Amino acid sequence: MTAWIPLLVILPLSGAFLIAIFSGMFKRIGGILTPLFMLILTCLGFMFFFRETDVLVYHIGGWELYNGIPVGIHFVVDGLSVLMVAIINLMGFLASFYSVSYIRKFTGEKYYYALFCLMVAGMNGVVLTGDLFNMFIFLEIAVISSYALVAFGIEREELEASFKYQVLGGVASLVILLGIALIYWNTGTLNIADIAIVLKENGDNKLISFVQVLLIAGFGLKAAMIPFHAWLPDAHSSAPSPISAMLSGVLIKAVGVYAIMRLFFNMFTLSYEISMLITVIGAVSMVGGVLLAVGQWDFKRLLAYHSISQMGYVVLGVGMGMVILSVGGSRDVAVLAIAGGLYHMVNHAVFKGLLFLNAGAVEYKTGTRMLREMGGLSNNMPLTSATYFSASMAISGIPPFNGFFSKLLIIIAAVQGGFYLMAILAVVVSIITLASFLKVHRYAFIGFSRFKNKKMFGEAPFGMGLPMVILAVLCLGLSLLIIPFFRDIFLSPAVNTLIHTLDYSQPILGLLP
Amino acid sequence: MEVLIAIIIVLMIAGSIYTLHSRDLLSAVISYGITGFGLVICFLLLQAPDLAIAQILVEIITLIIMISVIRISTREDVTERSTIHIKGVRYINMRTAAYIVTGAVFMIALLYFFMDATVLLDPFGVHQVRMSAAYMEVGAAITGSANLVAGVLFDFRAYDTLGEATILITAVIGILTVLRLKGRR
Amino acid sequence: MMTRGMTNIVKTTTRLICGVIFIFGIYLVSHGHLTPGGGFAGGTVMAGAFILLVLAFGDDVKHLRKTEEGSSTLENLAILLFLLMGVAGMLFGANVFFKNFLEAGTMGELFSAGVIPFLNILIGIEVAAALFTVFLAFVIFKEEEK
Amino acid sequence: MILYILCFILFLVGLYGVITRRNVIKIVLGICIMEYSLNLLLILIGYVDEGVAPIVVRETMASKFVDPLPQAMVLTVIVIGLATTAMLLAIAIRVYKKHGTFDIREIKNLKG
Repeated sequence: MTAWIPLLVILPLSGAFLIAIFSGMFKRIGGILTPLFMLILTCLGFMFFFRETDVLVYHIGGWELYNGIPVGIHFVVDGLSVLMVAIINLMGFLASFYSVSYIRKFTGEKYYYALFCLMVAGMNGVVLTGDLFNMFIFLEIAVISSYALVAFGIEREELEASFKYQVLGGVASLVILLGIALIYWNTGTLNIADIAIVLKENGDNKLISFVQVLLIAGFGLKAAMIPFHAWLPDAHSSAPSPISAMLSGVLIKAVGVYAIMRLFFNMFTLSYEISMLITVIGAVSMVGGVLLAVGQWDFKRLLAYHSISQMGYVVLGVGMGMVILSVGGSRDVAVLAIAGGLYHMVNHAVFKGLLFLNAGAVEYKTGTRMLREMGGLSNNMPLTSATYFSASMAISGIPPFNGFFSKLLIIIAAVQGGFYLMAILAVVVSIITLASFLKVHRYAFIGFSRFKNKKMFGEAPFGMGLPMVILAVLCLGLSLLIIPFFRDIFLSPAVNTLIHTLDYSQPILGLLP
Repeated sequence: MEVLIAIIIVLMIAGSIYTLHSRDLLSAVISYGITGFGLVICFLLLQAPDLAIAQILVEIITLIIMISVIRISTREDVTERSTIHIKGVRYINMRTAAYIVTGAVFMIALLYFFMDATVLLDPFGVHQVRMSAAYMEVGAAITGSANLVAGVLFDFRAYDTLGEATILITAVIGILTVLRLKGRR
Repeated sequence: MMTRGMTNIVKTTTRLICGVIFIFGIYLVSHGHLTPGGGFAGGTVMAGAFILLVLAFGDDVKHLRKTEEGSSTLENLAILLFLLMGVAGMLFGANVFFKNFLEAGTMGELFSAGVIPFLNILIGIEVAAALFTVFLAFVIFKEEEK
Repeated sequence: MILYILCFILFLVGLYGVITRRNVIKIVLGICIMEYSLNLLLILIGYVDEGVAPIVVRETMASKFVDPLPQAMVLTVIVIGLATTAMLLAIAIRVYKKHGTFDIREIKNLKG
């Protein structure tokens, strides 16, 4: 199965190049090739859940160790990366399928599909690689294509949002690069597993704390945690809706939160101060995001602020796990916290992706994003309305839906770990979220129509409806992850990767127990 | 050697400060060239000829594109509303003063932390190799490439180079996207 | 009839040195594994030669657009071939992505170092076409907005 | 040590430009300056006293080479810098056409 790993990067890249070359001859090639490749990638991604050994290592270029030191670049597939790959490609498939209908309103389809493929390739590269500098490069591919996709409409608002995103993203990239340079200066290597070993030998010093702060700032900017969130609402609300779904659903996770988790658990030695910093950033994002979201009347902007808040839950869960591990607390509670964080990350990809697709369908049919101008859509667009209901219940944590279980895990872990304030905040934020989404429901979907032209809006086309239905079913279906049978296949390997911090290095450096 | 490079970096800093403060955009871009060409000389002095060639050419092409962008405009920098005039005397307004103080404190703090953090690392002219030991010892023999940088770029880390080329392509497609004439049908 | 481009002096000089610059670019690319330079630097030189031509002679938008499409396709083709060289490593020899599957040869000769010269050439073409496309995109945009 | 500190000061100058300037072009230049300083920092890290460029000419002593890995990294970073700069300039020219100015304060929606 190891031999299949490079395909996860090769396929989307070759898809992008093929679309760029042949779109002159065959106009429709982008709309056919992209969903097809994404479907293959999704199947590949899910195939890796059933891998033979826990960790698969692929030496690119066949470069084995030299004197016990890795010299080439490795693909590393473990529980966490395979979880990320599955989310990225599943969302990529649904969003690209949705795009086929949606993007007809725009010109330049070939650029759209090529950039879409490049973005997926970049994210797959980030989550698969075992090399720090390689991670930086693929991160750049993902974010540069997202800069262009945010500006895809080339109206005033889109251009400004993209410019702001580019400036902040550029600074973030350079801060990350400074961190990588300092790490290279200290350790002389770029392989994450090898760095972990060297740092453990060297012990704690001031440099590492400085680098950790730099990396939190850099990846925090990419993940839009609260002091660094300024670009997200503009960028995510200006992009075309399937792209918003990709950006909120997976991009900020793959290039932001995943990188933080991977580097801080598996590369650095856990320290109490840094873990506490991450937890506090998560809690502040969780509260701040929802407070900023309450006053919004733009549908997609409201959803964008909720992304900040929900990512706060993820970082809070993972951060609490880090704190508990670093002070040597109960391992079970740490497992619970981290599992809650990861579970919420998966759930957030599904329901936030669905919400953005709903917003896209509404915008596609009615031409507006302003909630005050809508009303009575549930009669005209029953499918959109029903799927929206499912997603909004999931994001607010109403019992049969998936959001409830992940939030419950985080809250239980917070109580057991002694973070009572965090537990209370999580509950309160959940209630405010519910209120905020009921507002959307009240203004957009029920009541009388406030549209200026009183014509009937039909349901969104089939190509847009099917992804929404699939995601709505997933909103319910992912609740099954709480059952031990499914949890052991999908979630537990990822949690184990993070909990056993130093086990990550062993298969890569050939130190098998 | 160390003194020479220090002088060049000081010149680069001066050039970049002038870049950021000049009133005319064209002279800003040209003094930005000082920074870039200073960097090229540093690369040559620090035994990186590959980079010197690449950097000087990239510098020129960037300047061409920048000047072509600036030529459509009036070339004047926007006015900074940093001062107010009361009875002929210029005062810096309070908000700007607050910004300057916070900014200065922030910068000095960053510099202090950087110095504090890196004081124990290898000084200039000493470098402990770990990953690149293999590149230097056996790289030429295994890859057959006399230029070790090419060996690293295209053999040991060819996957990185694929990513690098892809970034360039991504930017090109992005630029073609942004510079379309009409966005929506 | 408006004359395009710059004065005759510039045009003549360009005609003379453009070929030299281009050949220098090819030299840099093809000797990338022996001397300083390589795909990226050489590609930039080649792009510079083309940019010089467009700057000196100018052209009408329709023609420029056609050139842009051509160079855009070329750049994508080059990077696709680069990727295929990586995939070729998976098919021949040791079945590894980006394996250097050709003989290393004698160090110092032009045809040595396995796939490195070929990758260098592909990167050279890709970079030259990409930078030229970027330049053309800006020129065309400015022309069309007039 | 002084070189690294000067290098970091160059980084801070670029950061200062990005934060304080109001002109779109100047912000782009600030990002470029930051990137230059990082290129220089990487090369300074890899330099070895009396080292030679990493090109093998008839059995040079291996220990005399400067580190080739930072050079390969910097080559990549140069390309990334070129790509981001060109993207930013494309947006800048488009924004100029829409607003008739490079002033970022004219651009409305830029508040968090």
